[in-house]
Amino acid sequence: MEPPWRCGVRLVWQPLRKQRDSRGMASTGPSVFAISDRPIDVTRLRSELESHAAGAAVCFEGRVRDHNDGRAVHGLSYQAYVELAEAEGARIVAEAHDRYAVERIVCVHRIGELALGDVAVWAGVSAGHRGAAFDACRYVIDEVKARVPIWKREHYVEGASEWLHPGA
Amino acid sequence: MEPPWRCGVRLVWQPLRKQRDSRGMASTGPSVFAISDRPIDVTRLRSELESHAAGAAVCFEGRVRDHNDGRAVHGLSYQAYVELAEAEGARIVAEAHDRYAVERIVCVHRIGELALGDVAVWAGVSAGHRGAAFDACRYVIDEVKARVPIWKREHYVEGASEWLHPGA
Amino acid sequence: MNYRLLYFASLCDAAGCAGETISSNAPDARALYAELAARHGFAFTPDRLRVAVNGAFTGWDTRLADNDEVVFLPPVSGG
Amino acid sequence: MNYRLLYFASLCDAAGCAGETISSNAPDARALYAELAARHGFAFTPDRLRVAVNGAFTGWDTRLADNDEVVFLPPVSGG
Repeated sequence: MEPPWRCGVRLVWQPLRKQRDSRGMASTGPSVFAISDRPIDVTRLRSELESHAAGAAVCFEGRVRDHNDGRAVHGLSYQAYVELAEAEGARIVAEAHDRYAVERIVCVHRIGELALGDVAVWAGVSAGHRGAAFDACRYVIDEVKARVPIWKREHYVEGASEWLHPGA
Repeated sequence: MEPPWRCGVRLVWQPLRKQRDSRGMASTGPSVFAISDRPIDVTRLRSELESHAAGAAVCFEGRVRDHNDGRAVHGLSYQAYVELAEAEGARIVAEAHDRYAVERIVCVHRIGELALGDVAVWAGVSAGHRGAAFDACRYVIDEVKARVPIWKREHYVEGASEWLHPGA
Repeated sequence: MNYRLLYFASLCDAAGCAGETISSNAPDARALYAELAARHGFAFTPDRLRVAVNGAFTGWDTRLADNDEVVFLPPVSGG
Repeated sequence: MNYRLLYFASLCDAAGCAGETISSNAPDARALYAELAARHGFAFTPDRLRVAVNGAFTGWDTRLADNDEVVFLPPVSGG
């Protein structure tokens, strides 16, 4: 085994990439979680939620903001331990299916270099009723932020950059 | 005054239509509520939420389902008291701005004849943080459903149709 | 006095029209609704309806003026 | 035994590399982290990290086997 000995935020090391479906997503029944190194196509993802049984759909978009904690930000880098991130993301999606009466769940988290306004994470849930759609969407994004091995590096307008490790 | 003496679900009587902005929406500062007799363009509405200060956006879509209360449905009609619906919708949007730290709110409710899968209502909220975006979006759609003078007529596969008046 | 009525949803079906202008001596919305319910066979009791006059919600006991637009709103079902 | 290490985020910066294969007698993740923290100057105490072996979360006291892929995960900041 010779891992790529490059160090830096652009590195995504994928030793054991899982089997994927035709959309390049790790599949959990009708629902999916994926890490993507390309821009997130929100319109396409939303169309994945459609179902004539689903009266409600709730979507969450997390975008790169121009500030955080009082510092001006001009961009972000995300790094993931891709294999484990996708496994943990798929577990979260499966948990949401168990807890809420939902039809489909799609969640994609971006990695690599992002500019202001770029979509960093997108989560969408369709369901028969809006309560379950809201609750499941909130559950997915909250758990993804708490549990999935993805790290953000903020690039500040004044020049510095740093990895965020909440709870320090 | 001679109102149009047509009776039926397609009628939308608009005696005092308010001044509107270039997008045909009744405006509440950076936020809007509108009644639309044309298909809802979700992609365009989503783009109205964008702001570099907004790290989070939550969108709700209500679509025509193929069943309700155990009866197979093939379509819906919505009728609104447009003038009052837009005034009440604008109040709801303003209330959400007062209660939650949000950037923009857009909500559009469709009227007229809708087929399975058509978007009946869309509400989107952008905010600095996801909690406010989720809470405000949920508030808007809950209040719209409870307070805005819009009525749904379900068309059943077996042939009948009826107006829904919850709480009967 | 003349009042302009608009009817929505099942009240429109029951009235057989989307609106009408009527001449009435009813001084307030409560009396006017009683008169119209008797004429059109409206099944809703007032506690299930809201009242709007000239495009704004109001109470049942608000005094009406000549040419007011009066709407009795059945329970809503948007969304 | 040989262990394959991957480093992410600030641990990657501190180690100066994204991964390495090392020879060690550490029997479990706890002992291995102590060794690496000393070598690379990692500032995190174990209570702020999670451990993954061969792509799955595990505990600090799980015994390691030759050629295991071991990752110490600093607090995450996705979203």
